[in-house]
Formats: sequence, C-alpha cells, structure tokens
Amino acid sequence: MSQEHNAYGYYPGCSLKATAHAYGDSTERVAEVLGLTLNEVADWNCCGATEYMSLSAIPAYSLIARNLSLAAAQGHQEMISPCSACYLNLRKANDSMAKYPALNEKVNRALGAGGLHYDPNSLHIRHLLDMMVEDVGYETIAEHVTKPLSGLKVACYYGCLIVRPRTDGYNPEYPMHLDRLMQTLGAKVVDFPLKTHCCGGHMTQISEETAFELIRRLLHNAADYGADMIVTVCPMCQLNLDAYQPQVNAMFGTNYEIPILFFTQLMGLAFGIPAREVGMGAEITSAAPALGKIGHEEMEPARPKRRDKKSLPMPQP
Amino acid sequence: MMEDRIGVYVCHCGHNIAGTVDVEHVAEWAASLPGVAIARDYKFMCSSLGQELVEKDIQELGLTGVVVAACSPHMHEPTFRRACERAGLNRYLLEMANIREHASWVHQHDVESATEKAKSLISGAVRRVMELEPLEPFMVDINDATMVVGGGVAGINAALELANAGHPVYLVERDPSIGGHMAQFDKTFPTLDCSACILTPRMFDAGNHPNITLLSYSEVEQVDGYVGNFTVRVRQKARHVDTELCTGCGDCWEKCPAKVVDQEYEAGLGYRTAIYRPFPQAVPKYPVIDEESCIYYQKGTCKACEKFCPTGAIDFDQQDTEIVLNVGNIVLATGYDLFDPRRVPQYGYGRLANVFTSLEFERMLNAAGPTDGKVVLRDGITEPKSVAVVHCVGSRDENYNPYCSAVCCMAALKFGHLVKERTGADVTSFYIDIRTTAKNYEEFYHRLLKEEMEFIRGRVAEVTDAARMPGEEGKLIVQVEDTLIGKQRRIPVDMVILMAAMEPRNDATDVAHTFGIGCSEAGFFTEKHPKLDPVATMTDGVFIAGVCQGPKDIPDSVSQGAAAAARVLTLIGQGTIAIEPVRANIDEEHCSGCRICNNLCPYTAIEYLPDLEVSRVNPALCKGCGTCVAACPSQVITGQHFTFDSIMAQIEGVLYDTYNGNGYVSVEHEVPLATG
Amino acid sequence: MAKRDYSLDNPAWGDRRPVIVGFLCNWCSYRAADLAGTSRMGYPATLRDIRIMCTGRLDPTFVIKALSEGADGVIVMGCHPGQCHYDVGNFKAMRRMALLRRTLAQLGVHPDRVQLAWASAAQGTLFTETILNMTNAIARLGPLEWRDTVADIAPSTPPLPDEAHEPEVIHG
Amino acid sequence: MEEVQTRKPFFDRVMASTPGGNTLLGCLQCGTCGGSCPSGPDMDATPRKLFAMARANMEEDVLLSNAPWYCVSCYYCTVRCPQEIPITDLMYTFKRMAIESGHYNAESHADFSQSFCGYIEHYGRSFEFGLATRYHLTHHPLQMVRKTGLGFQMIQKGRLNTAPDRIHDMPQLTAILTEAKRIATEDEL
Ligand SMILES: Cc1cc2nc3c(=O)[nH]c(=O)nc-3n(C[C@H](O)[C@H](O)[C@H](O)COP(=O)(O)OP(=O)(O)OC[C@H]3O[C@@H](n4cnc5c(N)ncnc54)[C@H](O)[C@@H]3O)c2cc1C
Ligand SMILES: Cc1cc2nc3c(=O)[nH]c(=O)nc-3n(C[C@H](O)[C@H](O)[C@H](O)COP(=O)(O)OP(=O)(O)OC[C@H]3O[C@@H](n4cnc5c(N)ncnc54)[C@H](O)[C@@H]3O)c2cc1C
Ligand code: SF4
Ligand code: SF4
Ligand code: SF4
Ligand code: SF4
Ligand code: SF4
Ligand code: SF4
Ligand code: SF4
Ligand code: SF4
Repeated sequence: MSQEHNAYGYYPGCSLKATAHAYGDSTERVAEVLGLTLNEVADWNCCGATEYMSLSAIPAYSLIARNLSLAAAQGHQEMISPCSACYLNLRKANDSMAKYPALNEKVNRALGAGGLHYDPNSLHIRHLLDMMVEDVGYETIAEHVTKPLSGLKVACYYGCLIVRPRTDGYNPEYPMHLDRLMQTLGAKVVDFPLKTHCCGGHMTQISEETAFELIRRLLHNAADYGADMIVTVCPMCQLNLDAYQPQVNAMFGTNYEIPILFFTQLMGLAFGIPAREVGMGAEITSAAPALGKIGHEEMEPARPKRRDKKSLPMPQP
Repeated sequence: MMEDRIGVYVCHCGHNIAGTVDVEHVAEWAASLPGVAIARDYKFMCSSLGQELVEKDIQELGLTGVVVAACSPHMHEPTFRRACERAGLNRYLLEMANIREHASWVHQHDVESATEKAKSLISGAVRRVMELEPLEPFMVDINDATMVVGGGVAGINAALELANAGHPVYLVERDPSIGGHMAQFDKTFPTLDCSACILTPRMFDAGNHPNITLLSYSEVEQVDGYVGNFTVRVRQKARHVDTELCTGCGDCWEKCPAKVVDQEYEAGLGYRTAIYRPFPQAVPKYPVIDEESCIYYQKGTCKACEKFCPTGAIDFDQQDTEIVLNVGNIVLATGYDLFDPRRVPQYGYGRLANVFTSLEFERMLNAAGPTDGKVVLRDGITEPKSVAVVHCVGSRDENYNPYCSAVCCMAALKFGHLVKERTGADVTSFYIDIRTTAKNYEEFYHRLLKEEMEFIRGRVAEVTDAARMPGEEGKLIVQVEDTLIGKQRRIPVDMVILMAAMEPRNDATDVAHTFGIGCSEAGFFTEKHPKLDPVATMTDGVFIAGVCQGPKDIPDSVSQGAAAAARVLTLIGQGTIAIEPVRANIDEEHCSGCRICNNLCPYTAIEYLPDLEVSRVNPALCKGCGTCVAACPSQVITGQHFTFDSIMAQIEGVLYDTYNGNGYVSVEHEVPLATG
Repeated sequence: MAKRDYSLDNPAWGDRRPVIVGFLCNWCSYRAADLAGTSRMGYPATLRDIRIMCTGRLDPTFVIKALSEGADGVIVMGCHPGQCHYDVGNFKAMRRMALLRRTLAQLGVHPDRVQLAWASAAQGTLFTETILNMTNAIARLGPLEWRDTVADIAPSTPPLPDEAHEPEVIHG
Repeated sequence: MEEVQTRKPFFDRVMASTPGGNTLLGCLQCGTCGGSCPSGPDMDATPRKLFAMARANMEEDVLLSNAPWYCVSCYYCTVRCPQEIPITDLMYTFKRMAIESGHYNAESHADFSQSFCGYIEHYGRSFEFGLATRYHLTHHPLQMVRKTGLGFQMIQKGRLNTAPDRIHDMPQLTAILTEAKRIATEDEL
C-alpha cells in the first residue's frame, strides 16, 4: 500500500450512526490498526436509501448528489462507503449523471439552488470491502492477524447491492472476495449458494410475509451448510437477518440462532482488538456462543447448541 | 492537355435514392460543373439499360471520365468499370459517388440535407476523376493448389470437392485428427442418423485421397501474397510418433500410465492417456504424445510407450517442422468453440455436479463415449428421473452473445428424444422461442411434443441446489417464470443440460488477421456479401465455410464447404485473374535515398538499391496501402489510383460550397436520435 | 423530427452548419458507413467523406488542405488497432495524427477538430455515434474560419510533422 | 366519442421517465426478470408482464399492480436481463407514476416511502425511531405492539436513537430539494 493512498473520503451513512453502530465502530478501529485515515465528509446527508427514488427522480438524485458535491469540494477523490445501499445510491447517481447529460444538467441546476455543483466522475465511489481487499490487500491483512479465527465456520453473505447492478469486476452472482478475506482471517468458509440473494430489504417494514420468507431462506441455507455465523457487508442485511430472526422463528416455527456480524467486526477480532471495541454485543442474536469457539473469553459463556439442522421443520408451501 | 469531358450519372435506385435526394435537381446542377460534358439521372443505373446509357455517352461524346452517383463502390464499382471498358474507356477512369449508403439512407426524410450531401460527394468525385490516370490491372496466374484450413465437416467437404475435381489440396488441421465437432456426436438431428456412420467414410476419403495432403496437428503461421499466389508457412507440431513406422496398433496408449481429463474430444467428461488417439476412427490413425501430461517429459522417466511399441515408432526427439506451401486459394473452415457456461454463474455449471454442457452430454450419449452411451449423473451410476434442458445459454443475451446460435433448439429436441428413449425420464425444455426453421425441423418438434417432452416458455433465472420447500432436497431446482402462465415456478430435477452458445474460436480475430480478412462484432468471419456472396471474403482468394462464418447446422456447413470449393474452381478454371493496380511507385530519379519508406512498409515491399542510392517498390509484394506514399519527405512515391493530386482535388471538390466555393450551405438539418 | 439549429450550440454558426471532412479507410470504416446506410441509421449531414485505402495513406497535408478549404473539422477513421487490413497502417496514422494535432493546436486549431477514430466493418452504430459526437464537439466550438483565424498566423506552408521523427522500427 | 390525445402514450412516458428506459423496446418477454425476482410469488404480475401491459398502454392496470411495491431493489433482474434493461429503475418509475397519479392500491407501501422521505427532508438524515412509530402506528398498530419488544432491545443496544440526528446546513438541502421538485414537475426526464 503506497503512502499517499491511505487517506479516503468517508461516507458512513445514517445506519452506521445508529442501527449499525457496531459496523461504524469496528470500521474505525480496524482502519486505525491498518493505518488508514477515513475523513468523514462534513455535513453529509442521507442517501435516500431505497425509498426516495420511488417518490421523485430528480429530487432523489439531487439528494444524493449533494453528498458527491460536498465530498468533491472537500478535496476527496475517492469516497468509501461501508453501507451497500449508500454505496449503490452514490455510485448510481454518479454513473447516471455521467451517462445521461439531461439528468446531469437538471441535477446540477437543483444543486445550484444550494450553491453547489458536481461534475460526474470527479469522485470514485467505492465500497469499504473493495477498498480492504484491493488497496490494503489480503497479504497486509494477513500480517495483522494475531488471533486467527480458526475453527469458525462462516457463511459469507454479500447481499444484493454491493455487487449489483454492476460493480468493479466482481461477479454479480457469485463473488468471492469476502470469502477470501475471511479465509485470510483464518476462518473456514462454507459454500453459501444464496450469498447474493435478497435479505428482504425494506420489505420487513411493509410486508412481513414477503420479507420473513426471504430471511428464512437465507438462515435455512446457511444452517444447511453448517455455518456458525453469517458475515455481512451491509447494515440492512445485518438488521434484517439479526433483529428479525426471533420473529422469523415465530412465524415459521423454527429456532435459528445464527449470529450475524459485520466483516469488520471479525477483522477486528482477528486483529486482537477487544470485542467491545468492535461493537460486539450489539447484535440481537448473540454471537457469544459462536465466538466462544475461537476463544474470546471476555464474552458470555457459550449457550447450549441449537438443535441440529435435520430436525428443523420445513414450512408448508 | 486533353480537355476534360466527364459524364455524371445520378441513379434513383427506385425510391432508395430518389425518395430522399432530389435527383433531377442534382443532375441539372452537376451538368453545370466545370468539365462535365453530360449529366443524367436514371431509375436503375446498374440495369442493362442504365449501363448502355453510359457506354453510349462514352462512345458518342468521347467522355474522358465517368462519375456514377449511386450506391457504394463495394456494390457496383466492378459493374460500371466493366461498362466503361466495353465502351473503350479505361476502367480506372470511373469514380463512384456513394449517394445511397452515405446520403439517402442516412438522411431519410430530410431531402434538403441528403441532396446537399449528394452534391458535395458528386463534386468531389468529379474533381477526383479528372485527376485519375488510366491503369492496367496486373494479370496473375492462379496456382491450382488450394489450402483448406480446418478439418471439420465443412472443411472436409470443401477439400473433397476440390480433390475430386482433380486439383491438389492441403488440408491443415490443428488437432491430431480431422472430424471437428461432428465426430463427437452420437446422433444428428432431425433424422437421427448416426454421426460416425455418415462422417467416418468422408474422413477416410479425405485422409486417403491422392490429391489431398493432410497436415494434421498443424497450424498456419504466416500467409503472404495474393489471390492465385499465396505463400503459406505451416508449422507441423511434433507428434513424437514416426508416422512412417506407426501402424496405429494401440499398444502404446494401452500401456501409458499417465491418465488425464480429456478436455477436447471428451469435452471434459472422460479421460485419455498422455499418448493418445482422440477416437478410434481418427484420421490419421496415428497417436500423438501430449508433452504436458507425459511423465517422461515432465519427470524424465517412463518411456513405457517406447518399450511396448512393436515398430519402434516412438520418437521423443521429434521436433516441430516448418512447411512452406504455395497455393492459389484458401478456404477457412475453422468452426466454433462452445461457450463456457461458467460465465453464467447462476446456472451453477462447475459448482453443481449434475449440471452438464451440451457437448458433455453429446459425449455421454455417444456409444463410444465415457459412459458407453448411458445417461447417468456425474456419479456414473444413477440414472436421472428428470432432466431439464436450458436453452439460450450465452446466446440471445447482450451480456454474452446477442445472436441466436441456430442449432441448440434442435439439439435440445434431439436430447429430449434420446433421453426419453434411453431412460424414460421426464424431460423439460426451458425456452424463449423454439427455432426449428429448416426442412423437417418443425416436424421433429411436433414429434417431441407427442413424445411428451415438456416445454416451459421462460428463460431460466437460476439453477440452484438450495432447497426451499419439501420435495426440493437433494435436487437441482430450476427457477423460471412460466411466461405463458405468468407465474414463477421451481422445477426440481436430477440433471440439467445447458444448451451453450456456439462462439467464434477464441483465436478467430488472430486467424482473421493472419489471412487478411475481417470479423463481425461477434467475431465470426465476415463474408463478402451476406446474401449474394456468403462464402467469399473481402480478400480475393480467401473463402470461408461452416460455423466460422456464423452459427449453422451440418447441412448448411456442408453446403458452404461445397460452395467455397465451387468458387475456388471458378478461379482455377479461369487460369488467370486481373488484380487491382493500386500500387506504390517510386520516381527513382528524384528519390533522395533517405530510406524512410523502407521500414514503414508492412510487407517489406520496398528495397534499397545501394549502388543507385534509391529505393524501389516490388509490385508483387506491394498491397497499395499508401503508407509509404504519405511518408516520403521528397514526395516522390505515387500511390496509383490514390495519388496526391487526386485526393487533393477531391478535398476541394467536396468543399465546393465553402468559402472557396460558393459559400456555405445554410440549411438546418435533422437531428438523429441522440443516444441515451 | 426536429431540425437542429446549430446557433444554439454556438451563436457564431448563424444559419450555417458544421462541415466535417472524413477520410475513411476502404476496409473498415468506409464499410461501417455503408452498414450505417444499409441499416438506415441516421447521423448528422455534416460529414463529407473521402475513401482512402488505409489510414496509413493519410498525408497530414490532406488535413490542412481540408481545414484551409473551409472544413470545420476533419475526422480520420480506420480499422481498430491490431485489425488493420495492412497490418499496422493505423499505428502510423496514430503517430502522424498526434503530431499533427499538436502542431495545429499551436496554430489555435482546437484538437477536437481533428480526430482519429476506429470502426470495424461491423460497427455501423459506432460509426454513427462517432459522427454524432464529432458534430456535437464541433458545434460547441463554432466555425473554424481558417482564413480569418489561422491563415494569419500560419506560415504559407504549414509546418508538417517531420516523418524523420518516426522510430526506425515500428511495432504493431 | 373520439378524444383528443393530449399526453404521450403511457409506454412512451414510462421510457422517457427512466434513464436508459428506451432499452425497454428490446424486451424479449423472456421472463428472466420474473423468474429471478425474490418477490415474484407475491406479485400479482411479474415485471415481464408489467412491461407487456405497459407496451399495450394499460396504464391503470400497471399502476394498480402491487408488483413495484414488492420490489426489494435486489437488481437480480437487471443484471440477468438479456437485453440489459434497467428493470429495477423501471419499478421505481412505476412507483413514482403511481404516486403522482394517486393510482395505487397498496397505500401503506407508498406511505412508508413518504414517511421515510419526510424525515430526510426534515432533518437531512433518516430517523428510524420516528419512522417506526409514525408509520407503524398509522398502518399496522398490532404489528407495532410486537415490534416494541424489538424496539426496546434496539434502544438498549444503542441501535435506535430516540432523537433525530440532523445536518447543519439544512437550508441548503431544502433549497436544493425545492428546486429539484420544481424541475421534476417542469418536464419528464
Ligand atoms: C451440442 C451440439 C449439438 C449439435 N448437433 C447437431 C446435429 O445433431 N445436427 C446438425 O446438423 N448440427 C449439429 N450441431 C452443429 C454442428 O456441430 C456444426 O454445424 C458443425 O459441426 C460445423 O462444422 P464446421 O466444420 O464448420 O466446424 P467444426 O466442427 O468446429 O470443425 C472445425 C475444425 O477446424 C479445426 N480448426 C480450428 N481452428 C483451426 C486453425 N486455426 N487451424 C487449423 N485447424 C483449425 C478444428 O480443430 C476442427 O477440426 C450441433 C452443435 C452443438 C453445439
Ligand atoms: C414474402 C417473402 C419475402 C422474402 N424476403 C426475403 C428476404 O428479405 N431475404 C431473404 O434472404 N429471403 C427472402 N425470401 C426468400 C426468398 O424469396 C428465397 O429464398 C429465394 O427467392 C429463393 O430463390 P430460388 O432461386 O430458389 O427460387 P425462386 O426465386 O422461386 O426462382 C425459381 C425460378 O425458377 C423458375 N421455374 C420454376 N419452375 C420452372 C421450370 N419447370 N422450368 C423452368 N423454370 C422454372 C421460376 O419461374 C423462377 O424464375 C422471402 C420469401 C417470401 C415469400
Ligand atoms: S446502381 Fe446501385 S443505386 Fe443504382 S439502382 Fe443499382 S443498386 Fe441501386
Ligand atoms: S504402439 Fe507404436 S505402432 Fe502402435 S500405435 Fe503406438 S506408436 Fe503406433
Ligand atoms: S513416456 Fe509419456 S506417453 Fe509414453 S507411456 Fe510414458 S507417460 Fe505415456
Ligand atoms: S437455437 Fe434456440 S436455444 Fe439456440 S440460441 Fe437460438 S433460440 Fe436459443
Ligand atoms: S522515402 Fe521517398 S525519398 Fe526516401 S527513400 Fe523512400 S522513396 Fe526515396
Ligand atoms: S503502398 Fe508502400 S507501404 Fe504500402 S504495401 Fe505498397 S510499398 Fe508497402
Ligand atoms: S428479463 Fe429483460 S428481456 Fe426478459 S422479460 Fe424481463 S425485461 Fe424483458
Ligand atoms: S430488483 Fe425488484 S423487480 Fe427486480 S428482481 Fe429484485 S425485487 Fe424483483
């Protein structure tokens, strides 16, 4: 990693300040250990998640573009987003403005009302995971591992928005970079065919039947392949799979207890950072039993193992 | 200097030009251009009456040059050149102004713009034709030997047609045996003839024909020359088997301890030894040693094959040989590669054991294949009870190949029939459209409907082993929208066959470049005319046949092989051919001997004569690109037919209406649809 | 279809429109233009094309001639690098055009006015897009008016790029 | 009686309102989108069918469909579509058109988006707590009871802020969004 390349513009997004503070905390701690500087873009606003676009396109793009404009004005060339939804929105606004001059003109007219301007492509928008594996690299990461995650079986869950619609050369159906990263940390990676399937997105809010079925499929598949935990790169995925797990169990009569952690949390643990500092404990479905396996004693003692997967009842169609 | 008397002929092309360009006005205007003796407009210039008009004017008015404002020169330049010649005007004193492809058809519904553009192009042509000089084409003899590259069914047939007509043929095949893809199949649609039964006799004939020299395990390295006189360098790879001694007995490969997966002939479904003959009917019958997998080449010991060979044919020291051939014509029949379905990860190929490619499945069906023709899962024993056939894998998809591969619908039906015949399993085809367009093909589809093959209209979204519902465990689940019902469905099956696209060979662009021909965007070789000259290319003397030109089935590949042979026979029959005198020419008197041109010529056609201290162009090697012409600082190289003066005049001509002419045109014109 | 008024791009056009001279190689781009025609793809009527056998034939004098005769831009189009019918003619053109554009820039001719582009015989769409983009670029730049804007400063024989600067061996 | 057509046909408007929307002309009706969609089983019409209906200018039927509201923006359809049609974006377009014309059935879905965006327009940041209380109290009071257990846990774990976070330069954002909304009404994209 070259010296001048370790400072980045940083767009945490709303989730990392609240529902996914564990992601934010662990990212900051891991960056510290790796000697990366993440400069938070001053006065950034919400990217609109998946909602704003359903109301009106120009305001939605303008909302996003304000962030692009601020970041560029604050002298950033690369902006890192840990949240897959923010990443997608920021990137899509940038790409669409570059590709469609009419859109670019309108969005810039709106920005102008706030005294701002943005030239498409003046920022390179990247996901935190991409930055970790490409810029930092597996080798450097391996060098920092002091407590390998040996014995831990993880299912790498990418979700939708980090690899789709189109991203920097990663396979949109079956990416492997998170898998490799987890292997670098010493974990065992299980095959997880649903690794890029949907977590339900905002459907948990508006149609539980739809969303919980999607969550059930993911939990079922991860359990099927013997994963101790699911590791994610997106606050929405984490929230849906973690916080709604009890309700999913209630709806389907299942009893999954699969912890859902952020990849940066596992990086932190492997780097030997104390568990609390990487936000452990914030999860609703406790990760303590799983982590007990790899000797993080400061966590609560392991609970009895869940029933084996064969006895999990299947829902009726 | 003789006074210019130019005739200008503005073609209507029915409505094609006249519908957009005001041809009468253009002709009137052209008549007023300096040097123009006559201008006419006519409905169809290329018709015999149109050509007669030109001929009559040349003779009666003593024209010194002709401009035909019509279609592309690539369409009718030869037609009008012949007309000029018939009337006694040198054929190179003709110029075409392309007011169809370059004006009327691209500025449709905008008469004003199209008309202005036509005028500018005609003005350029008129100015240019005044600067042209009479030239004589070179006459060259046609060598009656032909090289056929690629020994698939298309190449074999081309070679046999030529050889049967009594002419020498070199059949160059890259693999150890000829046969191509057809040799891998068990049955061929729609008649279900046994592939080996119909192909093997042809292969044998090609291998034993007195007029055919078979160069197997060989590749073309370099091609020089031009129609009638190509010089080709071929590299024959070392087989490490002396074909003079080998009898094809097979003792060597029986004893060879090195077993590897056969990615070529068995499409990855079976094994072969390091010394191997791809299949029993291979032509030639001799084995080859694959150095990569041979223990002796990798580790230095073994030589079992040598020990057991009864004739002492094994030769570990054999080297590649270079062969130089002189041929008059070349037929390319290099076929296709199968699309690698790993590129469509949602179909699970390479990850899910019981997902197969169509070619793997062909090998499975083959009685001489790895499973002796039994239809079984990857475990080698279990017969599937249900099979899904997925259409359009890598075809009809902008992410991979936009074209339709033309044969896979029929091959899918063939698979349906054979699976049912051999296992009684349920077979479901997942299709977008069933394409069965040739003779007896639709009838075959109807037959499969009656044989109870299932058809679900919908392009498969994904194939997964992630069970979601009871009944799905342990199965492959094909998820699809049944578009005729409008609902998502999940069909559990035991086996999935992916009907992968036929793609251009991975080296197709390199091969095209070696032979000086073009490739389509997809990578298939470009024909001279898609309808009227489908087996010729833009390079005279180089022909194409079979799937290398575009996806097609065996009957069409065979027809093209024969058609290419017929085109070659026409040239051989003529004995000589006129070739374009578009060549460079150095005025040695004024050459400063700076030698700048020498290294620029891509064909090393320019030699330096040290005693005279000048450079000279060898016209037999020069191809007329003009690179040297543009580079000579003393401006003493003339590019015949594209001389400095003629191009400068044409520039002035097309800009006749700018401030050096009559003033700029001021019409507004149509904006075509902006992209995006 | 709407008519385009170029004075909206640049008022200096008044009621005239851009004129672009195109040098198209016989094997690829001329055929791409033919294909655009047979496929009835539209593009602005700003192009006036001249067929040459190869972009390697392109004499920089031709470009200067076209500009001084009143063209607002010149586009040279050939086969994609690596696919030249004559092997490497387009590489020669690339080198010459780079020099020429630099020389012209010194005379105040914006480099966008002199472009080099590729289109294979199969790329009718790319051809039309190229002409459209070139037209848009010229439209924004406004008329060249070589006689007024350049002829004053240009020596009577404009300095041509020196071919002697070409390296001895040219690799494809 | 004959009516004078004053608006562009529905299909044209759909394409014009979506960046890259004219690729919809190339839809093969292959069903890859409908087959890929995780919400497919819950939709009354698959995306493919919606496009066929749009092409037939069945404006009401398209806008009344629940399908766009079930779209979870997973982009599977978009990356798999053989014609590279931005299907997910078209789903957004349908949602927008439905809201604009007041033509939608699943009000609660649209309301969710509106509540969510209301907070953004107010504070510049999203506000889950407010959203959860406001949206769920209006639409799913019973669900709210179940959710309060979760909400309580979330607050305990520091994952739900009870007071909204806000940006500094709210006037600037308001100016931008006001102008953007004005531009949005002035013509179609
Ligand atoms: C799964 C499947 C099933 C099919 N089933 C049928 C069927 O039942 N009936 C039917 O009519 N059609 C069928 N087809 C189509 C059929 O395979 C082709 O139409 C036919 O094989 C084309 O023959 P070809 O000679 O053009 O090419 P190929 O068979 O590909 O032969 C090309 C030959 O050229 C050689 N070669 C390649 N490059 C070079 C080089 N640079 N130098 C020297 N040699 C070279 C290759 O080694 C090969 O021997 C099927 C296709 C597929 C994919
Ligand atoms: C509506 C339509 C549109 C088409 N459009 C296209 C297209 O756009 N592109 C394309 O590629 N194909 C097109 N086709 C197909 C195309 O018409 C044929 O492929 C092609 O014309 C076949 O040519 P042919 O020489 O085999 O037969 P024909 O064109 O039928 O010529 C046969 C000739 O033989 C003569 N003849 C018949 N019997 C005798 C006899 N006993 N003695 C002496 N002479 C005889 C006939 O008078 C006739 O002149 C189209 C077909 C149709 C029906
Ligand atoms: S000469 Fe060309 S343009 Fe004229 S009628 Fe014939 S094909 Fe048409
Ligand atoms: S054992 Fe010898 S003779 Fe027999 S096939 Fe092998 S090389 Fe030929
Ligand atoms: S020397 Fe090589 S080819 Fe011969 S038997 Fe041994 S492994 Fe096989
Ligand atoms: S032949 Fe059939 S399966 Fe093959 S690409 Fe065409 S439509 Fe698809
Ligand atoms: S470049 Fe011109 S002057 Fe120099 S050697 Fe060649 S022909 Fe003679
Ligand atoms: S024109 Fe000149 S550079 Fe081109 S082939 Fe002929 S001699 Fe060589
Ligand atoms: S996947 Fe694309 S082409 Fe196929 S039906 Fe959907 S939108 Fe149409
Ligand atoms: S993006 Fe929406 S429509 Fe497309 S597959 Fe995902 S949920 Fe379905």
